[in-house]
Amino acid sequence: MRQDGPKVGTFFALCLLAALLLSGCNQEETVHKNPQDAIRDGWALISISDFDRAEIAFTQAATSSAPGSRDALLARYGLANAYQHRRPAPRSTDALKLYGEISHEDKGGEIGAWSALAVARINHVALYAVGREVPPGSPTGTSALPSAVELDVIRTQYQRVIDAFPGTLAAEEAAICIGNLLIEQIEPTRVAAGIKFLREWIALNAKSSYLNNAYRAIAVGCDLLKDYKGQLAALLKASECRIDTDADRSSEFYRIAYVADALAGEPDVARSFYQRLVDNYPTNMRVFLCKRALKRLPAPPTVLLIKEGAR
Amino acid sequence: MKGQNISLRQARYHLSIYLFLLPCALFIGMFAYYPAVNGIYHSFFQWNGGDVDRFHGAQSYSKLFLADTEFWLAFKNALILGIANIFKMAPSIVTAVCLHRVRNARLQFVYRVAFVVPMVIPILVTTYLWKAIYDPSNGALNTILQSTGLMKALVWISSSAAHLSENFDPLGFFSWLGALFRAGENPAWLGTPSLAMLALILRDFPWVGTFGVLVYLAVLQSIPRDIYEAAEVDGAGWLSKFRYIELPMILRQVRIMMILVIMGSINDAGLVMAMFGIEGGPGGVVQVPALFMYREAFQNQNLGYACAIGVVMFAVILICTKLNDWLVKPGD
Amino acid sequence: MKPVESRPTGFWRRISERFNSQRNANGNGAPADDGQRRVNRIAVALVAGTFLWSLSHVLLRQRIDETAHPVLSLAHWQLEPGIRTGMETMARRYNAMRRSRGLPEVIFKQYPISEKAYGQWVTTQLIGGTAPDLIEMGIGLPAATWVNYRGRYFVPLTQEIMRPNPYNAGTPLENVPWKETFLDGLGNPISELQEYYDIGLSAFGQRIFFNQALLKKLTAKLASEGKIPAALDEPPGDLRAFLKLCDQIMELKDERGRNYMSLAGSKYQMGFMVKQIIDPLTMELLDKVDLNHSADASSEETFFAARMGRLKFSDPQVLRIAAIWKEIAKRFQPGWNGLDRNDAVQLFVRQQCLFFATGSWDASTLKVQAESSETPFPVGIAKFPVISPNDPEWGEFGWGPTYEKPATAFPFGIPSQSNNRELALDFLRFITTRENNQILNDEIEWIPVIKGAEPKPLLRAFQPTFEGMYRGWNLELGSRTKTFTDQIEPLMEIGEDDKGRSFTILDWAEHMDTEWVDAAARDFEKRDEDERDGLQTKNALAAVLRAKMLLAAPENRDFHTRHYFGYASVPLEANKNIALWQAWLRETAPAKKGAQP
Amino acid sequence: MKHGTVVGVLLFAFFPLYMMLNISFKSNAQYYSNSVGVTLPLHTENWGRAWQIVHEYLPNSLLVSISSTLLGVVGALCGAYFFARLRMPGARILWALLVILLMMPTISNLVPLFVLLKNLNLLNTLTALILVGAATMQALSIFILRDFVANIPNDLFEAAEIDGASHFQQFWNIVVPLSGPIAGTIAVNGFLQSWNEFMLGLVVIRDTDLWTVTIGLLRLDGEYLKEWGTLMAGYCISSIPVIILFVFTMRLFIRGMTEGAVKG
Repeated sequence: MRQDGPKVGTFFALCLLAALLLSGCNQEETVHKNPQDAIRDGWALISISDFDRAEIAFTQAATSSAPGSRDALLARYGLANAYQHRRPAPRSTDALKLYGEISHEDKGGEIGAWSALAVARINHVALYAVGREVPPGSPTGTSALPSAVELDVIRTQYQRVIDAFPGTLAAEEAAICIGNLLIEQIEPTRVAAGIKFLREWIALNAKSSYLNNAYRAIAVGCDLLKDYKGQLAALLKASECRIDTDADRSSEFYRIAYVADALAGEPDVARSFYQRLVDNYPTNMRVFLCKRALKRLPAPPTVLLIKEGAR
Repeated sequence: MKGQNISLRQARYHLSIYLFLLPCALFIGMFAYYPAVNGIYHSFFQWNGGDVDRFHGAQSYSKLFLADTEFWLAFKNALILGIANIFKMAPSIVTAVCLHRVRNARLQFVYRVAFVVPMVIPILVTTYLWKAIYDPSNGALNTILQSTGLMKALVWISSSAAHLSENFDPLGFFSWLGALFRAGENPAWLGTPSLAMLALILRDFPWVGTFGVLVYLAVLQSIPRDIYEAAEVDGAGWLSKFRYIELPMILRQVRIMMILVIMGSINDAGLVMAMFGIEGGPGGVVQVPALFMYREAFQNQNLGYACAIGVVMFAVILICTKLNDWLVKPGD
Repeated sequence: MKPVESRPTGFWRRISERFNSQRNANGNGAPADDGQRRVNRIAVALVAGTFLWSLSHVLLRQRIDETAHPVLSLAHWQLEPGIRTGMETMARRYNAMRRSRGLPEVIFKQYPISEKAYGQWVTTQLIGGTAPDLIEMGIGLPAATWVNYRGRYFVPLTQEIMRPNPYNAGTPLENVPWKETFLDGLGNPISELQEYYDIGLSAFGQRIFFNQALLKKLTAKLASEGKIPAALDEPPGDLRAFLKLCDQIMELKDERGRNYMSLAGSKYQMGFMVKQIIDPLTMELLDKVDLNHSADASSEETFFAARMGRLKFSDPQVLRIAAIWKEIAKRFQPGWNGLDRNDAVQLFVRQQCLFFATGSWDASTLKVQAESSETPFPVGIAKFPVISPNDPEWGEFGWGPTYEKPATAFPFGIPSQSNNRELALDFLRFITTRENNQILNDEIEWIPVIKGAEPKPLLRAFQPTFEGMYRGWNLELGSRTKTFTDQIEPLMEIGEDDKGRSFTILDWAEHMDTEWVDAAARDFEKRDEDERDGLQTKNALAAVLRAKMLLAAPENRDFHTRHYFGYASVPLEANKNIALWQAWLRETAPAKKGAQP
Repeated sequence: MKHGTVVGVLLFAFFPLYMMLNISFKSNAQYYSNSVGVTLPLHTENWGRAWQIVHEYLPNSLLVSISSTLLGVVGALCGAYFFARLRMPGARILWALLVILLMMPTISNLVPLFVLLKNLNLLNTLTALILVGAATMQALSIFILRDFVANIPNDLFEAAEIDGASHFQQFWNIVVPLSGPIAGTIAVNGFLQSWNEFMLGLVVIRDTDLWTVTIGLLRLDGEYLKEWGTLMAGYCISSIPVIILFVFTMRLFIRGMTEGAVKG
């Protein structure tokens, strides 16, 4: 017991060391047999935001799959996603680089298209990052919004996706992005341009799965321009060509009914949609308002939502 | 007294003594300093503890100093509490002195034993108890006040204070006092904004902290008996003995206790939270800085901001203790 | 430590001499040295003994090995025994089902966490990435914080709840979307996120509980004095009449000469009064607040409406509501807002007060306490009084009852960090079949939430109202606003401030118009940042769905495609929402500084 | 007069203890009807019920508190020796750091600590509570111990050095035996601390069979049906070990207090 001091010291040193070692070996490695499984696991891991292991999985898949094969592309696409989405510190530059490569290798192909879109998307979203240092001229602080110039750059990037990958889903999504990008600038001429763009696009792609999104965007645009008839029309179209028909649509119905009722002056449309809401969602809280409205119609609502007061 | 100074040159003969630092250094370093330093580091970040960890310089601090007036108001409450707590140290001192003057050794021993036992009561229990005592309709306090007629006295004080306040009212003190107690009304100690702080201060009457008593007692023990005898020969009375013999002895402990008390009143959110809830009472009349910090950390998940608040609070405490050192000179 | 004798070396003797002499110096009243050491020996032995005992106890405690079976852990703040056992029953049934299907049994771990610490607990676990697989949501943190957590840490279940619950196969609910098997179709998605995250396991409703015997007695007394026509069996349903009765009761004295109290009051109770009576009166405000025509006032919309000056708390319309608010507060006993739930229960059980506003979760426990009190009494349950359309001054608010959204009770969410989310989801599906939900709630004595399941007789009184008013504002944008309202409302309710000066409704309105808006601006800053950070998360989720679509085998590809398009619009429109907010912010920037984030 | 004061104060000090004990024998009905006075019949089954809940947690609490206290005291003693025995280079700064630690608000440190424990793989282990408990003891303990050690007459050490005793021998043969009492004080204080600690335990410990008594008692503290009797009984039971500890180390404790505190 003479050497008490050092004993105590070493004891703690050891136990803490042990703890550290233990902490090292708490992540078991998973070895995958074929690339497909690795890729699936990778995405599963991304979805539980375990990005380290996701990267490992995708890298394994990339190495184990034949170069140039679809698997190889998917694997690297996954890897790029892992880079892009990791929190708290996304590896955006790596992601951009990898996406760029993929979009070059897979010319005109599906994955290439998504990668190209991802590039534009990353740059687009980056403009809305918190505490982004903003170029002079635009309002400062977290309330800063991207300037028209910056957004135009993004717009060309989206446009490139449309041109380089015709006929892909990604291209269609890119079009929607352009429409939204114009409308989200609030400034009337831009909004009008956005609406025009989308209407033309719809004319060309009447079959697209993105019609719903397109019309939703138009609706918002018309709302901003106080073109309530247009808004109503768009809303109606949007609800017609909705793909996930089994979703909860009570608020959608109500919005249509309300716009028709209070803003566009279409009592019949209003009545039908109030009624639809009451019939389809009897326990929804809005039923109360709908029934009040139904009693009142066709008389216009007493208190109009004073949009002028808003903007 | 201290160990002698060791110069660097001599140090090599004593290097082994640094090993003694190892255990506590490991403990403190790992589990006390790392989190604390980590906190200071993160006070310059926008940090939610998880997936948001963004450096944004001293923004937290500037926001805290410029925008957050309520935080500084919380310090006002802490100040009131602190001052009150300092006065609340007196009973402990008195008790200690009385205990010290108990001549019979056995009896004194028994007393001291008795003083230690209540330390085991968990704070949760005392909180329940005091909430029950303060209950307006069935609480012990109001019952006592009513039955002893003290309530009438209080009401009288209030009303006369109200009268006074009409022509002379420093810091609105009298008007405050004037509004406290009304005839035929049970004061709601925890519910009335004007009473809440008072209730918080009155809590734990008679404010005899066991630890404090024992510490003072410890010092008093070391006063040689002959001094007292000498004093008695000079015909020193109860008070003068205290003034000239005992007080100077314990002054240093008083100072230490004072520091602890000040720290407590700034750092402790638990008591207020338990008595008044997270918002710090009606109108937030009793919210203390620590409460503010707690809310930022665990309600608003602004951990970075909370860390900044922590740093500021620490700075304030540091200043207070320095002031204290400088105001209250050690007795010896 | 070593006894002194055993070390007779040179320096030690000197030490022990010094030691003793020093001790004798100030040893007054101190016990003798050997006695000292005896005590020490016993103490040491004792400590060592207990230490070894507990150590062995801890080490030898055998623990189920968790490697063999999947583990499902769930956390909630329901400490009452009924709930724990109820959940255990569910676990047993689930495992039985799995056995019958030849699946490995699941080890269940239940973490009942005290309400006091729940918020902190959840926060730390989510941040630390150690959250259990199922978390009960909604308490211990401001609602806005829970919204933020949902978006940040939880899995949106919107897609899942639209598909039928497989465990309903062979029941009338077969092929009904899971969502629609709930009493109220799970209500609306979280308005800020437009996604569903919670699966409620029980239906809650709030009612006014009352002491039947006492009501009869007191009203009889009043009737004999001719103050009211006849004795009552239950409280009047009209608000004005109800308040009048409260006043009359508060004038009566009990045998001990104390005035009776009408409504048992505490912060907790006031919450229900505001939620059930006051908030619905604000419905007309929707016209000013509901900027996106969703008929649902989100906290952001309220903030903007207030900044735009469309919603002014000093408007006569709002002041009239606040007046009613204060009228109700007056019926609580003095000092109510310093009390918490338990004090109110005490008043009710001691029969000092007549009415007790609380929720269905209390029904059984309150009944038990009433019957076990020294003079047992029957507990009645009545709906909250409503304003009648032809009320002299409040007639404008007389639109009938309050909408009740029952299925949001006892809600569980699945953290995205959980490693077996599928299992968690499967378990949720399992316990929300009509049969299981019935069994679970019967054991807890709560109200089942699945269509067709029957509540216990006592709980029949809680049949929810599906058509009624609901609130037209949402004053809780984040912890700043919550704290502010929690601080300011009591002042208005009891009508005095920290200096004892009177604090009127107008004062309240004034504070709300200025300081609430400032606080909201601070909270909004955070909402905006969350929204911007959320862009990343939304894109990530979309990417995952897209990947499912890319990887899907041809046969179920279009299913995954639908799945993707169900969500695609969310990230696409997200930055538009941010832009819109900012546009509004700029347009509505008030002249005074400070409010501008 | 002085007796009067002392006894009066003692009465107040014991009142909570009495209430705790008193309520622990009440049914809710009795508690509501008369909470202060003694009511018959005594509901001893409260204690039974409380014991049912507490007994499984008791070993955990004891293990944690005792071991953290022991580790803490050892660490603190060593530290105190370092600071008191000689003024080594750097000691001054280290001391300042130590004192500063006393003043740091700790609320926001919970999360970093939690993350640290996670990285150390100590989550859901009693070890975590033990280590952190020992660590939290250090600052104040060293603060008190240093003055005590510094007060051991220097010639003892000199004598030892003359006999060629190493620092460890000096520590082991002089400081340890002499500091019995004050060490006792520190020990009991530390024990109380880690015995009553619950927030960290609640956050760190997941499995209910590893809970400490304090956390276990929160479970009794249900919101909707509060069994006051059982709750208080639980608190009584949980404070019994501490009282026993006091009874046996009381002399240590009180003398320790005096010795240590003389120089604050």
